Amino acid sequence: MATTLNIETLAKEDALEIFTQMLLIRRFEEEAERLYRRGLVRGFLHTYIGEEAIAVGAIPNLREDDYVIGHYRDHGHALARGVDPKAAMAELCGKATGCSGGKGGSMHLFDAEKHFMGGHAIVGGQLPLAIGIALGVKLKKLDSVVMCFFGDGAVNEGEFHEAMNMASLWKLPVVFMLENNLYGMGTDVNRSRAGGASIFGAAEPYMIPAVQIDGMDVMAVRETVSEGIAKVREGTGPVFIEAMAYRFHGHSMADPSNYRDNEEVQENRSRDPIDKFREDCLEAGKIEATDLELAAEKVDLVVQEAREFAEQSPEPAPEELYTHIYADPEEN
Amino acid sequence: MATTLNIETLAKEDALEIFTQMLLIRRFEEEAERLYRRGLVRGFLHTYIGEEAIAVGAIPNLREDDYVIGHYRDHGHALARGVDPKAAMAELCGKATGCSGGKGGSMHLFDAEKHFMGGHAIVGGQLPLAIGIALGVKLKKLDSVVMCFFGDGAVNEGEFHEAMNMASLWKLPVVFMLENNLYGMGTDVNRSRAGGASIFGAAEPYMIPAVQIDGMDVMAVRETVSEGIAKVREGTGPVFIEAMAYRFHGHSMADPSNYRDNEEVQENRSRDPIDKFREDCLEAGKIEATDLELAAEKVDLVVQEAREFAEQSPEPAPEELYTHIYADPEEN
Amino acid sequence: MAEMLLRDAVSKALMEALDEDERCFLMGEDIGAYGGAYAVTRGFLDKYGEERVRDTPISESVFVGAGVGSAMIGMRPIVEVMTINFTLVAMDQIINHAAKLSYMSNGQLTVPLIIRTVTGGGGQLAATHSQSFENWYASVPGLRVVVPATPYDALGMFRASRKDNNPIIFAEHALLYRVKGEVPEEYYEVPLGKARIAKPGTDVTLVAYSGMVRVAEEAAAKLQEDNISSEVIDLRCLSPLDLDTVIESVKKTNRVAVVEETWKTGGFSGTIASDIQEAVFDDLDGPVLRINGPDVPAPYARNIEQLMIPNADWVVESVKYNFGL
Amino acid sequence: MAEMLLRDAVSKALMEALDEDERCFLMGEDIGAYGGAYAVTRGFLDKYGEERVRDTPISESVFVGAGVGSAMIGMRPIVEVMTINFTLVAMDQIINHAAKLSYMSNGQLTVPLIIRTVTGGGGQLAATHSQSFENWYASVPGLRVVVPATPYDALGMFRASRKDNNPIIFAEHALLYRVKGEVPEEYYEVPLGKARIAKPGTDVTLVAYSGMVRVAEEAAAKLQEDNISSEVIDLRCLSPLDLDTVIESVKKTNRVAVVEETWKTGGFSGTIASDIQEAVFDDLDGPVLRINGPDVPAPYARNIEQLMIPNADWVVESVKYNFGL
Ligand SMILES: Cc1ncc(C[n+]2csc(CCOP(=O)(O)OP(=O)(O)O)c2C)c(N)n1
Ligand SMILES: Cc1ncc(C[n+]2csc(CCOP(=O)(O)OP(=O)(O)O)c2C)c(N)n1
Ligand SMILES: [Mg+2]
Ligand SMILES: [Mg+2]
Repeated sequence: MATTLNIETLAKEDALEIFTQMLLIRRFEEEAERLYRRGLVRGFLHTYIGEEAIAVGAIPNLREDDYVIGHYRDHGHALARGVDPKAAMAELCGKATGCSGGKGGSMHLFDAEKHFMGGHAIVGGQLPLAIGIALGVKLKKLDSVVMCFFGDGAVNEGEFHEAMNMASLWKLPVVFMLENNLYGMGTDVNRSRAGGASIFGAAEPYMIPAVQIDGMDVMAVRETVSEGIAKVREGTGPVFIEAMAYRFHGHSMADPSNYRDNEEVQENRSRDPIDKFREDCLEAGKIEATDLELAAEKVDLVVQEAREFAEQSPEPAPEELYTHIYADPEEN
Repeated sequence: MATTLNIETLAKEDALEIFTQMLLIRRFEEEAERLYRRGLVRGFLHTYIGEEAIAVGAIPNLREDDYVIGHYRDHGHALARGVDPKAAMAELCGKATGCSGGKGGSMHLFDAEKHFMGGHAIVGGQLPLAIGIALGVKLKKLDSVVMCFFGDGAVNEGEFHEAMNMASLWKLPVVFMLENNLYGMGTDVNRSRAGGASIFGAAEPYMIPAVQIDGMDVMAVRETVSEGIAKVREGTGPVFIEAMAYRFHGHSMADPSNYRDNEEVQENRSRDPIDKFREDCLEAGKIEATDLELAAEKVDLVVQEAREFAEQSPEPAPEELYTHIYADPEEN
Repeated sequence: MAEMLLRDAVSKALMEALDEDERCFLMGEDIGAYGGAYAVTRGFLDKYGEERVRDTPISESVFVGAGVGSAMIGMRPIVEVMTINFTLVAMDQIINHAAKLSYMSNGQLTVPLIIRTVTGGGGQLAATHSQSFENWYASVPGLRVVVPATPYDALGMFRASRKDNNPIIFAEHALLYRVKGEVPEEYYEVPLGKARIAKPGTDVTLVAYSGMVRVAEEAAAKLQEDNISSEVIDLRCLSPLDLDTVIESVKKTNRVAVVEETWKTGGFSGTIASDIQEAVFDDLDGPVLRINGPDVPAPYARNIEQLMIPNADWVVESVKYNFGL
Repeated sequence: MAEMLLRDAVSKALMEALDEDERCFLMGEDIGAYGGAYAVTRGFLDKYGEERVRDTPISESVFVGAGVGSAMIGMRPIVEVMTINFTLVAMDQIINHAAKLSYMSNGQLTVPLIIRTVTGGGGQLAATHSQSFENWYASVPGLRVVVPATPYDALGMFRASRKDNNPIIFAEHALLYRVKGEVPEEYYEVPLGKARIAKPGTDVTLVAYSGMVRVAEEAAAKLQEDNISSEVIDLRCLSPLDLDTVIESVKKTNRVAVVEETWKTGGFSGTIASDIQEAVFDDLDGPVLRINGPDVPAPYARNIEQLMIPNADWVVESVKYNFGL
């Protein structure tokens, strides 16, 4: 209901934008999966399919001078932050035009200009970095906010604990965005966490305000996160938001996917965040079906262009192997 | 009051034993400080002076087949576990007769036979080991208990979090004994922990039963810990006990001790756990002053013997540098 | 004699451990329900149950430490760290605890722990996921480092590792899992610390381990086309290190190159090369060569990633050029 | 020209950083209220306040990572890890994050971070507290490793480090803090990657760094008594490594020994020795010597601890014996 209410107050352009962004992420990744099967994308590829409502509900609430950082399941975060789909797709294909010059790949997307501070592939490793960015913001006396994404599995790394403590102790401007998709690879959160599947209560001993939301409901995410950001921007310290989600596909393309039963997967797929939002919008009379079709066509075009761009882009020149290991001396 | 009541039901020999053990630790360490000043003990020397009631209240509740493991502030734990004062003092002096053959020093006392699994000098490092010992106990289907000591500073290491989670998740027989002496080196716990000086609440998200006690009251420690051990022995998982304490001396002999004000130190010294227990005993008519004097004389003798033994013992032979780097092959 | 994938040889070794020794158990991320990130433990959970095939939280430090702790009281844990890159978050437990306890306790404690992990690059996993730290671990007194290159050795050295009483880093190269090799049906062991002459030869010695053994063998075949006879030595273990076999070979060939995947600077090739020239300087016709990956983080893009992994042509050229062959 | 303790030279360098650059701040355990475990930052908290002299919880991983993160957005953090032994719990942040971000982002990000830490043994702190991992860090592309041996260099290289834009391990040897040396009052810098000829000589080259420079100098003095003239080279940095200066020297002396405190197996001496013999094999009168600590964990007892730290007599004997001098 909160959702429907919200949709009613939403501007039509905003609704379309939300729909478009979620669909873009979905189609982008479906294309990436095809490219993976064709051997153009390699290494590990982790898709965000099923979790799009989190990135799209959360990230557009940020200002340009805010920061986003997350883990290797980063296509959704990158695209929602405005990273060029062409550059992202080229990165997945290991091309020189990629947003990390072809050096990072799917797990390590970067766009410093967009303040997209990376996908990071060591579980939990982005948390200390987020603390540091927030500390830098604070020392510079800015009012930027750092949004840090991480998974339920990452909660069990020691760095989670250290980061929560420090963020709170030093009142750092961090929005901890936990994407709880109930599994870390093949491990059910109930088999990895003493406290069970619901995690946000873990924030309490650190005195960090925490809340749990339905991460498949983009409007719920949008509302909660925008409140969270506002609170953090006041300078009183971090907030913790647990978005409950489910990834529809395997952990990565290499996943044998034999640890979840089909019923569970189907049940969750039936709550597809994009379908849900589409239906809510139509029901609320917010958008016409034709608007949505038009938007979908545009998305297809963007993805097609991204693919073509990626395919046609050159590989990194051999000498690129040796560039940017160290910073250019002039930059000080 | 609980204390006084308790003392009344205590057998006289037990009271004498408790007093003797606490005093032994005190006098042992005072002697160690003298030896340090004389240059016989070197490296880092961390004394337990002021915290004796914790080790003495806690450890004697254990059975022989239980395990004790802790950090570098380990003389109290070792002696309360029955490690020979001679061997301990010889270790502090780097002698071949030391309980670690002179290789470990003050921070790394070991006595495997007594199931004293070591002082460990990397902050937090003993926590995973304790988990492992407890896991081994469980897999062997024994009902031993592992008592693990650590400080308030160690709580901020990631390993604390990982260990708490795993102990609870796997229902491991661990008694987490937090010695909260309010400082990690020179850092006030309030400046290192978002949750403030009182820590036991941190156990809640892990679903570990936790309690806070006055670590300067040996009877309180004894009572709570013996209950905790009984609970853990049932096989339902760990317990967490926070013993509030204060170290009377510096963090180590190298401590400039300029971060605590004198009033605070004096205030805490006035609650000396040994004095308190002595007075309570006398008040309850449990022991005569002459008993205590006799006990003190015995303690002095033991410490003197330990010192003489340490002084007279030989250094490790040069070839000892190369022994026990690897296990003897036969041991499998 | 059956042909077997290296992956299957490791699986077999693990099953033997669980079947034969009740003190053994496995512990690691996704080794159970998921079946192992590299499918080595597929089916194990069903067969051996949750007590002995323990899926852990993503908490490397505590589960490695838990391995150490259980070993301290006589269990024989086999811990899997999904890749060697992730051992960095457990490094303190490995270096400051597992490796030190026997010494610091003056032999009162031992740590019979096997840490299995996956090493190496070449899979387009980029800089954080393509490293090899066996050389670092091999420098730590108290640890053993086992680096099999064949299915035969993987099984044989795992058996020997189980009989050892020390903490062992057992590093399996990701790209070797699908390599096939002969594995006898009858029981055998491969002792730790005995290098293997993978191919005898007379003109030049190529020393390698893990993924680079195949590269050296391939190079040897190519060199043979030019009538250059190489002796290929597979070190098998970095600790204990069998220098004698290397030295014997060099005395005969008078020329030697060490081939290693990881960065040249700080590589183990430096230790081996230095050891060789110290031992048999006067037998050398020229400097000991080190053929290592260059000092760069691994990039994702295939074309440039390939430039950082030593290959046969590279070895051939380097050997010919430097030794004037 | 004033005499100054190395400790005071570092203090001075840190004060300059805080005075001159508002992007600089210090962060670490007990650097504030306690005054620094080695008293380097005594008085800093009062002078600069809590914002810029930040006592941290005992959470090495997050405060090192916080240094990295703040550097990513243009701060110039100076992080202290109390000793290099404790960097093991922060190693992932150093190796997989600090060192990789520039490369993986293709230069979009830089990490101008100085990690100060205390290295070395000899203080009877036993196996967990007496290690030196500079060699490991020096092998990681993306990191710099600075290892001053004198007060002059500590100040001069710290100044240069502040101008560098890369993550730097700045390792101060615990036993050098009380060493005195000349430090000019006028401003100077010591560039990173330029070795220093600590003493010129003609018969043998002794290469050393950090705590071992004094040992090499002492050995040189003793060798001189027997009319053996040694050239002592202080590497100053392990990364970037100034091999040229070493090579030039060896071309002249034809004999060289590398003196290093840490374990011989896997030591950086292996890299240097191998580099030398590869570069100037024909100029060598004999093998490149490595004089390292033996492969043992550090014991506590003084008498045996001393046996594991290379000293001047040991260097003298080894040089005479091996080079027949
Ligand atoms: C330190 C570390 N350990 C293990 C891994 C391997 N790994 C990659 S993703 C992953 C699961 C993470 O799960 P979660 O945090 O829930 O994120 P999700 O993939 O579900 O989004 C694991 C174990 C890693 N990359 N880093
Ligand atoms: C990983 C690590 N970091 C830092 C240190 C240095 N250090 C030794 S003791 C100590 C303080 C620990 O405080 P606490 O846990 O409260 O124990 P206490 O000394 O008060 O008993 C520190 C920072 C260390 N030994 N290991
Ligand atoms: Mg997850
Ligand atoms: Mg404390």
